[in-house]
Amino acid sequence: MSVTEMFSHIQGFLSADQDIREEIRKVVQGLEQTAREILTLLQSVHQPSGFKEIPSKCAKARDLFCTVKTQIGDLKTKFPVEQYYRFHEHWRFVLQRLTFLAAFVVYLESENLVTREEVAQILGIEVVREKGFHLDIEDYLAGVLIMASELSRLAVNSVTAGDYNRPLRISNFINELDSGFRLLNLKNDPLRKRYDGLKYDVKKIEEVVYDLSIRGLAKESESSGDK
Amino acid sequence: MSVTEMFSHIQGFLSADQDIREEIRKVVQGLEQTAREILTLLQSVHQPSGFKEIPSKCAKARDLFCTVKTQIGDLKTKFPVEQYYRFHEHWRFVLQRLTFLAAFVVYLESENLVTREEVAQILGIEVVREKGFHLDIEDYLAGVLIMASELSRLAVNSVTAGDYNRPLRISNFINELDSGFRLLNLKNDPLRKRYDGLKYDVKKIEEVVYDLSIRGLAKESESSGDK
Amino acid sequence: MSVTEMFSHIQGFLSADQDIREEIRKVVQGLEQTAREILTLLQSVHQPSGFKEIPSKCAKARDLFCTVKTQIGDLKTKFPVEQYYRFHEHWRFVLQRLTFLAAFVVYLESENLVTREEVAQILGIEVVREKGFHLDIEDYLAGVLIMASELSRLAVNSVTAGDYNRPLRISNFINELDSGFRLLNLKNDPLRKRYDGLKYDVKKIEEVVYDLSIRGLAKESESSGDK
Amino acid sequence: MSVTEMFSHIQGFLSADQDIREEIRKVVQGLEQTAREILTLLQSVHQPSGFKEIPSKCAKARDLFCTVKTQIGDLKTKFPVEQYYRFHEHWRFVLQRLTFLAAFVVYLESENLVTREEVAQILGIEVVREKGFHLDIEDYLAGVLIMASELSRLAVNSVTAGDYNRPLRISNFINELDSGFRLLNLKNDPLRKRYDGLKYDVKKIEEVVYDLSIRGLAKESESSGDK
Amino acid sequence: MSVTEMFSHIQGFLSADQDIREEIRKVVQGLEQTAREILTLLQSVHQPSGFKEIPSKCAKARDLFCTVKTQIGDLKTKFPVEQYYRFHEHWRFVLQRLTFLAAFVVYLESENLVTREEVAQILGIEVVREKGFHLDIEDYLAGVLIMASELSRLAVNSVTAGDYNRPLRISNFINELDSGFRLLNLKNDPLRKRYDGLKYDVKKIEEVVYDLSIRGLAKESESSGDK
Amino acid sequence: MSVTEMFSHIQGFLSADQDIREEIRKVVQGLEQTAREILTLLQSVHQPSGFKEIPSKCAKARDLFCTVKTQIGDLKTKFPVEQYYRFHEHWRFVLQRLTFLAAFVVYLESENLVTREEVAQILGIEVVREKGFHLDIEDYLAGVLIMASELSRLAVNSVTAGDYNRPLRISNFINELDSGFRLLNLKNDPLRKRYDGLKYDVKKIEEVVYDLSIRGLAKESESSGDK
Amino acid sequence: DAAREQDTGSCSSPVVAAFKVFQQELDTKHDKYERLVKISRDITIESKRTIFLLHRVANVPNTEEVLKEAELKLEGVRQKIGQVAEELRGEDIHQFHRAFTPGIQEYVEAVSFLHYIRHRSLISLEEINARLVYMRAEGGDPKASAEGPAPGAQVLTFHVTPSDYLLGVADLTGELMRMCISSVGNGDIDTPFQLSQFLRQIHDGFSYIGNTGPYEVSKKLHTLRQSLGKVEDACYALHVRGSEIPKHMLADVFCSRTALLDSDEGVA
Amino acid sequence: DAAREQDTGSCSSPVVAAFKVFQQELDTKHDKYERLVKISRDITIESKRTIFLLHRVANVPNTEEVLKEAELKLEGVRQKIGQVAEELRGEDIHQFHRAFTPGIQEYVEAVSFLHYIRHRSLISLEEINARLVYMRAEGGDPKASAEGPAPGAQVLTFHVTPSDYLLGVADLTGELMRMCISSVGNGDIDTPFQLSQFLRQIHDGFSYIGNTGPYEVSKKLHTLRQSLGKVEDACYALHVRGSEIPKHMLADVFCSRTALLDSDEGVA
Ligand SMILES: [Mn+2]
Ligand SMILES: [Mn+2]
Repeated sequence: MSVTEMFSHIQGFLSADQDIREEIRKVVQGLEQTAREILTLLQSVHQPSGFKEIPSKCAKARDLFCTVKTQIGDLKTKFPVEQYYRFHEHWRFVLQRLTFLAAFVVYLESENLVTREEVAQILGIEVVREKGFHLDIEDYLAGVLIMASELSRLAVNSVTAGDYNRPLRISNFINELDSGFRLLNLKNDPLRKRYDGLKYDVKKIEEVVYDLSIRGLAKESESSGDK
Repeated sequence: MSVTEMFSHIQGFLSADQDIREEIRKVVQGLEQTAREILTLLQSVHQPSGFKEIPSKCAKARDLFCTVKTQIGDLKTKFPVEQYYRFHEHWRFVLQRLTFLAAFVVYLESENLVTREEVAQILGIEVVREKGFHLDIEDYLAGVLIMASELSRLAVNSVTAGDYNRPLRISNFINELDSGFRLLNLKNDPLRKRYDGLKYDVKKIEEVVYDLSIRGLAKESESSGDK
Repeated sequence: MSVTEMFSHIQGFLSADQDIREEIRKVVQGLEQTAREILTLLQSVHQPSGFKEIPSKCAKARDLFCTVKTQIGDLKTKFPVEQYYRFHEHWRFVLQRLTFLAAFVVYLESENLVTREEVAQILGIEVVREKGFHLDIEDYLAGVLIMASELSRLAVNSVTAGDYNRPLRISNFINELDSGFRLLNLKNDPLRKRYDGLKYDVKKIEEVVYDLSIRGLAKESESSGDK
Repeated sequence: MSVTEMFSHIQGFLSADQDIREEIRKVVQGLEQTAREILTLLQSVHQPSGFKEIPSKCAKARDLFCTVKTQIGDLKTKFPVEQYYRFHEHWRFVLQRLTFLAAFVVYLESENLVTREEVAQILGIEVVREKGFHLDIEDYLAGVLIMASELSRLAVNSVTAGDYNRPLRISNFINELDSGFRLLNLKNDPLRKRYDGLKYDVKKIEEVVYDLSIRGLAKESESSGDK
Repeated sequence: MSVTEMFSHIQGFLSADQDIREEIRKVVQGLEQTAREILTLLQSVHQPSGFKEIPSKCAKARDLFCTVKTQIGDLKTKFPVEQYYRFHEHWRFVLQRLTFLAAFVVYLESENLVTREEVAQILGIEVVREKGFHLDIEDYLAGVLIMASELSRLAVNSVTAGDYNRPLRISNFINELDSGFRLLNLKNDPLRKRYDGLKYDVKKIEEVVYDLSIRGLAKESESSGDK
Repeated sequence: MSVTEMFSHIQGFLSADQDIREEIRKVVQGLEQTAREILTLLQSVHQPSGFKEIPSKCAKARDLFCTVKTQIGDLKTKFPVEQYYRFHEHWRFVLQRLTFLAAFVVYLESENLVTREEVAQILGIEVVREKGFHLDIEDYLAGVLIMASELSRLAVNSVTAGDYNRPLRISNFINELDSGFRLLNLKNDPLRKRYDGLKYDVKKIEEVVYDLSIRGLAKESESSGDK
Repeated sequence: DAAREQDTGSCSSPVVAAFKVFQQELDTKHDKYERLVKISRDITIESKRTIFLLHRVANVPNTEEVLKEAELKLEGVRQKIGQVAEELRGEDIHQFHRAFTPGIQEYVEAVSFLHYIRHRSLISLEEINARLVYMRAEGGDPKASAEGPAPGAQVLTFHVTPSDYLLGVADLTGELMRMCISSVGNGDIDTPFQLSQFLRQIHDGFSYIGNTGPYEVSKKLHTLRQSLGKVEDACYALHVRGSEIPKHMLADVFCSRTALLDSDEGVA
Repeated sequence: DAAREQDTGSCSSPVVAAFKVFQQELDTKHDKYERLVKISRDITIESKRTIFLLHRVANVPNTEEVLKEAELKLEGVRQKIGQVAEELRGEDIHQFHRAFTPGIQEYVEAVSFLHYIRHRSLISLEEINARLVYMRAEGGDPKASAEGPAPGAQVLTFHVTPSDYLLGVADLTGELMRMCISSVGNGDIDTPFQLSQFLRQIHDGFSYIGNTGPYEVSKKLHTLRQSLGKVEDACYALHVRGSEIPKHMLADVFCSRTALLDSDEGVA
């Protein structure tokens, strides 16, 4: 094989790679669009009026997750499954956002921490790498941390909306999450930075709970505090 | 044509270009000066004493926008209109500042979001590219985002000045703006970065409203909140 | 018009813009591909064996420039002509490369400096901005400077291939070019930097001529040096 | 004069210059040491306990400024006065730090903005360039901006120390300073960058005042706020 | 004096400074233009045909130096003389170029190293700082080093033009210059870097002389080498 | 020990360190001066007239090395001997230069490669780190490489001076050196870069030998080539 | 390998012979450097994990156990530093400093963090170095014993340089800031004030040193100042919110809340 | 460690239980990454040394012996790459790619250099990969065998990615340039012309790929162009100086000179 042939050969590899990336980018753009729609839907929970509508909003979000499933299904066809990490950067960001949204829906519905299995199931993907297109653990964790920060905002807005109960439940939830994260040894990477942000979320929620406590507004929650 | 002749000819083009840029720079400096004056005028709304003077300050700002109109009129004469994007970088920054100032005046006057048409009219320029010196859509959006951050500051200072009503109205306004921006599919550019700042403004204002709520200071405004 | 309507409207603008850019990018990628093919073709003139094939290689390059013409023709349809500078960065690089290639072909054919008009004609574009998609003067100059550095390499390889005549002709040509550039008052920009490289090319070629002179190899060519 | 003689002569000039720079460096090192001592002294105002000691700390700082005067007096003797700008870079940094420290002391003593004349007098130098070793206007402004950021920290720590009065006074002071700076047409240089930081200081202090206001802690101070 | 008054006052200073810089920039542009013209004039000495015209070219260059004198005369009026180093960066570059050109003319005329006094006289400026607008010693040295590199080029081109005598004289001259520079204790600055380039010029010229020697072409010149 | 005391303590370390460095810098400056003087002395060997004076120049250089010894003796007293590498950067450069000069003198005297032991003895230092202030192996090698490049220059100038014998001896010497260096595994550091330069020196000398060979000028050296 | 060398024509040359020695010397040095880099990476990782472990202190009932586990981990790190010391036996420590400085800085960060949690004070350089003294065991490392029976070979010490100490302490401030924010979140109102006091002292110490220290120290000053700002802000917020309720009520409020939030068990 | 976990009050929480699993998973991954980094460093060093060894080819009488020694060294490197493959067994190679890419690139550089010297041609990616196939020996690495008796576990392959191949080849050009300059110095006049031809082909290949490849490739193009320039200059100089003497004389000159300069024994 001559040098020229060899380079043509390699060039073949490279353009195939670029084509794949182009295809992936397109699907990912669609996913980002859907993610933004789900977010808009869920944003209403921060509005005073939005609190009663949580169940219906969650239901609608669940519907949109079907679109997500279809889109991810499409994404999977774009590249060989065992090369997940070769193209990881392309969908990493949106997968974290979608994990956040799934975790937020699950929290709003049940006040539980979504498991990796549940996220995978909502998004129509796998937990274990060997089984196919999966949810990377660090992306799952990042998504959960985005939710934590959304919850600190929710705690604040709950008070504005007159719901003095929710902040205490959020506080319990976030504290447990914080205990979980403390078990991890993170590298100096974006996830670590996000985790540092969790401390501020915990702090903010603690301040809300404090404000309620000193005003005796947290009392009623004592009875219903065991969620 | 000899090489020498050709290059003399080219030098003619190059110096014409440099002269245009020099002229543009001078006019833009004048614009920046006027923009700073309008800003100084409007800054007083953050002072406790400044709240009553809003109408008069806005009127004065409107006067200064006439100067702006004249200066932009001058700017337009400095280069052929179809080369707008050739020199865009020269006035991009100041046009964003002026859009912010126009948007701020309009908000203070009417608590409405200024439209692109209104900004264009205030600055004496066009909306539609084809019609002449116009306001680029991304510059309009950048200006609006600068205002959002100014409004979060205004919410804080309103409380200091004893106006517990305004923060709630600002909160509604900013939330609407945020929803609007969520409809946009922004590229990874300076505008996107600025937009990422918007969520901090939203959060800040929500915390102000929270502070008012938990202390029962938002009560009265809730009833009159339908402005 | 509500804020939502307004932003939907704006999103319309933004996606139109993004679509245009996407389209442009694709065409430009094709152009880059063709440019690389022309380059590969012309690289063979540096081979000892390649010297005789210059005319045939130039003919083939001319063929490929027809493809270029078609592609640029396609490019022109992607955006309104008066927005040339809005999207300039997308094709600036490839246009400089193509100018270099056109200039190189013309030099190999006739040992003349390609004029801006000729480049424009080879690429199927305009010289005068007002007439349509044109060749920006600074891009023309950049392309010419790239050729200068290719010629200094050619001078070296000509000698290796036993052609002692060509370097002297290249030397005269480059000196003329250098004088031309000295007429220009360049700003402190990328073009200026590239021009600073020209003096190394000049020096390099002078040293080649020196090596030939001192060994009496330039003798015969001197007599026939009036090309 | 032979080449050798000429270069010996030149070497004489060069070593004289290097000796001057060496001497200047040494004195400047001493100045930096004293500046750091003054800073350490004044840092204690951020301690809860440090608030009562402000007068005594300022007095001690004033003592150290006598050392500064002596050191600058020494510095002046190291080079001909008309070559101030030749060696400016050597002391520019420390002079900005000293201006900051002088401004801080003056603020702590009187809550006034130090004038350029006062700084000059405290440091034992001139205001007017023609009269001798002077304080360059941009260095004065830089020093003042460093102080602004120190004051925003002081506002925070004042509250922690239980002094709810001081932040309001700082807020007024900083707002006045901000208006002042808005009168200036700064170039795109380090000073401009520093000035951009001022708006964060302004905002930070406004938020402190807000926190006090909403909790009714600013009440008492408002009545006595006319300092 | 109020803060506002103080800052208005300061703004006065700042704009005066900016005006001065603007004026200086304009004059310096003119100087650069003239310098380029002198360079073009002198470049012809590298052409085979140009060798006989050296005297006439030098005479013409001397004429152009009169224009330089006028322009520098203009430059001097733009700022107070004792602030030379405040604005030094503006003209440093062009002054080094002009020194190079003056040194080159003097070398071509007399094969002597121009003294600082001569350069100063040619440019119509002072040698001694105290007497007025002067030629900084480091700028003089930089100019001389630029000439050294031009001479190594001239040595090469002399051979091409059939003058086997000149390279030997240049070699002696450059060696003397090198010895001179070795007397200097240069700091680690741009000048030092430029000086490091000198040894390449020395080597290059030595190789030219070697080429002549081994071919017996330097014979005749050796006898007449005492110029 | 309080935090303040601890930092004073550390500050003590740091200023002691700075004092040591200051002292070292001064001595090193002296060494550089002497090194430049030795270099100037030895430069004369490149002059046609300088060849006969080699022995006397070497003798004078040896005298100057006594000064070097005294200065290094002084240097040794400035820091604890076991902290050689803490301050290595300060004298690394000059020690390489001095090694070069010592190697050059030894070569000129005996046409042998100076050993590490000899350099150490000439400079009055140790070979083995454990024994005291020593010559780092990489600095020794760097010095030898500087000499190699000086020898390639000497080969060229020998021919100019009519000594056709020396280049062949240099060629043998350099080839042996090259064989030596090929045994080393170097990191990607400055030494590696310098070693890459050796290839060019070898090439240059080879070219000189070739030039002599084809002209039959290398013949006579055959008999005396076994030096 | 040896066979080839025998064959080489020029092997009789003293120059080539000398360069064979140089080859040996250089390779030995590079190999040692490489080994040190690897040990340093291990030290970094283990120290980082210790720091994470220490952050868990606030969340477990039995603080002492975590501290003991951290102590144990650091003992492991010290063994690794012992390996570094072993490699440096008889060498000039500064010659290889760049190879292991990242690891040592991270160790300083970890050990000073543990020390702060235990003693609420800054560990000194001397205290750190005092624990980096190694006695050679009977059946010691054979590589080390091969160096011969030099007197005093039984005791090996490692000295952290003042600048590595400073750099480690500068990084410590980031961990202290994290600890402070966590404390606030856990409802612990004493720790933040203590930490702000302590951080202020360190900050003032670094300002005092200013730019007289190594360049890397000045580079970290900005981050340090930011950390201090975050801690001061946290204390400010604690004070401000505390201002809304009389001091004697505060305790009650906290009592009831502690009962309420089960996982909210602060350090002290 | 286990004891502490038992004690932790919140250990009954499913969240905490889940995070304990995450901790395991993350630590395992980081540990593997770290091991790969270390192997990669070893691969880099040994490959670099092989390259140095190969540059000695020109200076020894028996070329084949050096090549064999280089082959032996690279065999050692391949064993190390085998360790990488072992670590990556069942993993997604791209997940850990950043850990070992520097080593692999250096190996490509070394192996293609050896190949060029032997065959005067460019080794293909397929040829490189063909030699990175590992059969597990009977008493194989226990860690590997612990993975269980998966079918086909006996054969392990490592695939160099096209971009690592390209980056290695880009670096190869630097070594070829060095070899070219050395050849001229050794009086070898054929090798430089061969090399210039070969380098030109590689250069044209890279130009053809242009900026469609990974970013790192385009970054190396400039150095590649410089190397080609140096080689072309060397050939130019050889040609020019050869022009001063009739071709038939050249051989004589070289004969006499070869006798003259004893250590000047070129490859060809
Ligand atoms: Mn840390
Ligand atoms: Mn390499």
